[in-house]
Amino acid sequence: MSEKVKLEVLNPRGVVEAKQANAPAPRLTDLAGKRVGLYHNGKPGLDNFFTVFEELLKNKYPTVKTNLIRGSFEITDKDAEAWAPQIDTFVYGVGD
Amino acid sequence: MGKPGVFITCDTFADDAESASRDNAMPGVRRSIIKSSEFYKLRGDVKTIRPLVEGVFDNIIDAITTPLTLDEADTAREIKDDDGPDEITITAESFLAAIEELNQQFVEKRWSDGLPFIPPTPERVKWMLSGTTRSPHEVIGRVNPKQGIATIEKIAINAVMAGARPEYLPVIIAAMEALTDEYFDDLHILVSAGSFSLIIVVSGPIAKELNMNSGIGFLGHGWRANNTIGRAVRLATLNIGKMWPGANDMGLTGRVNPHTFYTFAENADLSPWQPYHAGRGFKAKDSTVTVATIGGASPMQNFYGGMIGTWTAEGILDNMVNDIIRTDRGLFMLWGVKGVGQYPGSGVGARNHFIILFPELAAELKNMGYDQKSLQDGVYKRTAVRYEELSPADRRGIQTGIEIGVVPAERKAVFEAALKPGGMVPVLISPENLHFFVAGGAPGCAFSFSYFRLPPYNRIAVMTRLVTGATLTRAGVIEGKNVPYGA
Amino acid sequence: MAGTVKLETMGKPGVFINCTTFDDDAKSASADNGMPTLRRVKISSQDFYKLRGKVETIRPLVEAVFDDIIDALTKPLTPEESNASGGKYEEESTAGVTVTAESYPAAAEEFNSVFLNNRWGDGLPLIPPTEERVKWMLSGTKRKPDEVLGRINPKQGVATIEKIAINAVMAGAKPEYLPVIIAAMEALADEDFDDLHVLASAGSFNLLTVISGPIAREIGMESGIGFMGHGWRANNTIGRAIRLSTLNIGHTWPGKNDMALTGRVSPHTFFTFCEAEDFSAWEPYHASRGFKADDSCVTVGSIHGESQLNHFYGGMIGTWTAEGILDRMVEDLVRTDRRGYFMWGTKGIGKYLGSGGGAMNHMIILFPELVEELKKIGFDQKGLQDEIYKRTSIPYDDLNPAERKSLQTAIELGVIPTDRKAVFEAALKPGGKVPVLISPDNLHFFVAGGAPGCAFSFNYYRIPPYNRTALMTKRITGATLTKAGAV
Amino acid sequence: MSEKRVKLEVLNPRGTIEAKPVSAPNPRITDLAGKRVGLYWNSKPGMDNFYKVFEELLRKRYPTATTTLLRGAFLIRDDDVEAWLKEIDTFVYGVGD
Repeated sequence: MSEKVKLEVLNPRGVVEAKQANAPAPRLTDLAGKRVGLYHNGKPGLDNFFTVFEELLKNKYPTVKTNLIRGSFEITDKDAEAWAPQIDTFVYGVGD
Repeated sequence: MGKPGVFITCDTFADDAESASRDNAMPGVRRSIIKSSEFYKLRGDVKTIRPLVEGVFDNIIDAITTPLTLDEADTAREIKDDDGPDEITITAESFLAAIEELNQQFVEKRWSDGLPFIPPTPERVKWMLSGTTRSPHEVIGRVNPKQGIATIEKIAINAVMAGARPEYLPVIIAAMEALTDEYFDDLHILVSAGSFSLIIVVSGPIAKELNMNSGIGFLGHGWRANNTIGRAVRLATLNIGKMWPGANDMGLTGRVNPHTFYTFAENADLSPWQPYHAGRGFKAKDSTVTVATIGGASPMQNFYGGMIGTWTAEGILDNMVNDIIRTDRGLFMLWGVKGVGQYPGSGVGARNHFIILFPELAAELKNMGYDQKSLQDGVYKRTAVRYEELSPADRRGIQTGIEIGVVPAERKAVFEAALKPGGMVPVLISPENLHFFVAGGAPGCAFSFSYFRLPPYNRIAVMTRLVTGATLTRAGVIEGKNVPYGA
Repeated sequence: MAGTVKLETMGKPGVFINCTTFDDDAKSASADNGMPTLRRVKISSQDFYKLRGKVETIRPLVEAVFDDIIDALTKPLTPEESNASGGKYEEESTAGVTVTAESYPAAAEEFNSVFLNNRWGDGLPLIPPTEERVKWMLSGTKRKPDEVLGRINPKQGVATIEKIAINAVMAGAKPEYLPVIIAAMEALADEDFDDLHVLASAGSFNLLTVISGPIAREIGMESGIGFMGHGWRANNTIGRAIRLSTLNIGHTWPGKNDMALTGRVSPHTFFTFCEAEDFSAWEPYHASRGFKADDSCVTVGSIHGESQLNHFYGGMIGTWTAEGILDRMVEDLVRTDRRGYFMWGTKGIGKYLGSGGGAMNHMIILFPELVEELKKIGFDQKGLQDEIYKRTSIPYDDLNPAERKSLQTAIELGVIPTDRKAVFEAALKPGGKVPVLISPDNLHFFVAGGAPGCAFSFNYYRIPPYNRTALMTKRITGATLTKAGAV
Repeated sequence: MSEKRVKLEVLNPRGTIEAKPVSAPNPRITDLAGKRVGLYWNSKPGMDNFYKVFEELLRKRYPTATTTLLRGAFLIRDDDVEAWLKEIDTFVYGVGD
């Protein structure tokens, strides 16, 4: 067996700074009477998705109130500040 | 902001979503997955999408109501993208067996681009760094989507892999400076489903010193400088920004020119005009790199020239004007749209056009009295549309565009004046949105690319950077601060 | 050039006029055609392409070379010219290359620059084709290294299994890919395939290579999201092996005798991918072309240059329906092919009647979900071919006299083959419907892409300029490392 | 300088080109007077204009020379060659690009 050849190479990958993990907000135990926000970024199909979802949601939780808004792929700060106070929980869909 | 939520995504994008939640420092975000193959077909109508929603309804409700697990709530841990040690060692019975092993490992780890690369050994990286005065640890910015830190050393490692030579490094660095600039939208070109691509154009004397090709076949194979500079940018972005086709780079068809983007040089010898950057805030004798996002799979709009037909400068100019009117005329109504991203008008409406003129055509245009500036003004005027031809939606689009700042302040007066009977309304926000590059041989072809003037996720998608810190060429040795100029 | 040599060999003394840009091309072509000392006169490309439009403008150019032409016809041959048989055709060394350096990486850099300076590379890093590596590559086929597949243009270099294996090593391919590469080269080297036009023409024509059948999955090819892009070792290195094999076996170089003016798009790998067999509701492409469904095949087709990627959408931005995409396909086909009617009846630009003009072949890429929908509304490949063929026919009464005359001549000349004569004769009457496709078989469907996917197409002349066909499917044989293709 | 020299031997990727029997061009016509000069145009635009001027200059220098213009495919077709051969003594072929 011919003597071994050692090939040492450097790592081409960029360092990604460690980030402090944030925990999601605590869950609601019950949706009765709650305000459910529905967010989508206008990509076709999600409006239909939410129409059906709203219907099923109201069957299950008659007292729930929904609040549908449409915005950019990443919700802008302005929209978030305006929308957050009006909802207790949310469903965020982008369809892709 | 204290609101418990759930993120709905299609299975094709499940990895993408998982990776994005880590990028945004909330790995525990609750996600609900729907099947891509069903969603894209059924979404067209409430009736057809019903079964899909019913299928995933309980999952969404659980995501909102079941309490967080310990793991999800744990904020003590850090999200660390573990990409292995700084050095990788491979042993094999022969050098080439080791190369084969390295190639296979790197492509499986998604660290390469599918073609063979030069092993970035410490010695090779030192050899590459000899091409710049800049320190290896200098951070020039971050690359999306994972905001990886772009240092001169990481760029040099990827430049070695690409097969570049040290004298090319300053050009590669300048291109990466444009892409990682805080205002450049690198996210859209690197990850969007539309398979967007880049043009990387080198202007000024450094191109000749690196013997870049700008004659016959300038966009094609066979030119080490053109091909490896483009490839270095490809490898550096995918390795520093950490994206992979189908995982979080969602280019559906895959890009045309995927390994080298469109990387070429202006034909300084044959061009009768000053370099591109001379009219854009740089001195004629400078060497620069202009990086711009361009449209996806079918990018090139051909204005002919070549040898099959006879051509006249007027004829090609007509083709160009008609093409710009045809593509941009229908966008007026979108000028007032809030846009796809954070900034008004982002990712819609008016466009930038990148037009490649062959040297003979530029010579004819010069004989007709044109230089770059006057050609910009000429085409800008000839592509304006009569006010009376605008639909109400067009007029409303421009009006709102002015109000929400899509039309910048310095252009307001021009459009307000044009929006009257007898007025001529430009389809281009400004003549500066026409970018002319002179490249090709004799005979040559004229063609163009175009892209949104306002990209979806940041302020600009075209930028020219000065080449600095060169050690092996006369051009590009300017020290000191760069003068970025984004149109 | 072959034409001039033909006239000379039939006893007529002549002169060949070429532009300066093509001087190397002409010099090399005269040698290729066995008459290295053929008399030639150069005219400046710069002037000719500009001035040729009118007699008065071209006058000075003719006056400048008039005497040279007369001399070329009248001054007696010099001794070297007449005993040309002794004339040394610039012989390239056929030996290998040995490179020495202090370290392997330095040797690899030296090897890469030597090969590129010899114009044996493609601008990106090559794997050194050592004897050991070539033996490793040849382990992927049962076929003998010295087996000759045919000749590659323009220099009619001999394509052997060994030469293909050497170039496959350089491309970074693996032994299990070799049978696929060999099958693709068999198509290009086929005596009826027009490799000259795609490898040498000014129009920067390109190659589409689609692998269908079970071998694709066995060797790890990618057919999902990003299938035409970077990151897929099998797709990318198979395409690159074809690029390197053609330029090395056929001896072409950009700007010398590969006159692609802009240079090709995706120049290092061409468009090379495989069908998404696991997700396709149809049989593989080759099953409808005379091969067995469980065969593994490669289909190679010349395609138009840079901007011929016609988009029929799908993707995720808009909702889509199969009918909607079908409509757009029909519209696009009528728009592009209707224009070609007047060329059907011309003798064509090459040897064969109708060559390089008129009717087209269309290579249409359909994404899996779309094919599922098409199958639901009753279409298999044959059915879709007939549907589109019918729907793209033009009412006879809409044809102008020139078009009618051209179609008539096309029948008489035999450009419309005998088995299609009756169809067109019947259509060319008042009330008739005239197809824009000579036959439904000129529609070639390949299923590729992920979910969501995009539908798009390429096209090219049904009869290419210099040979009978430019679209061919070959069965993969001789595989040793895969079950498929082991035939 | 590390003493160990590394040798990398690689094979030649170039296709062999069979030696072709090389032939010489024809002996020239010493005088074009009275000769029939064929002008072959391979349809690429511009050569027709080129030949109009060429014919003019040719007649000035050789009043008795005659010209026959033939337009055809990029590479002259066999049937064109046969027909044209009988009508010419010498020829000009262009434009090569």
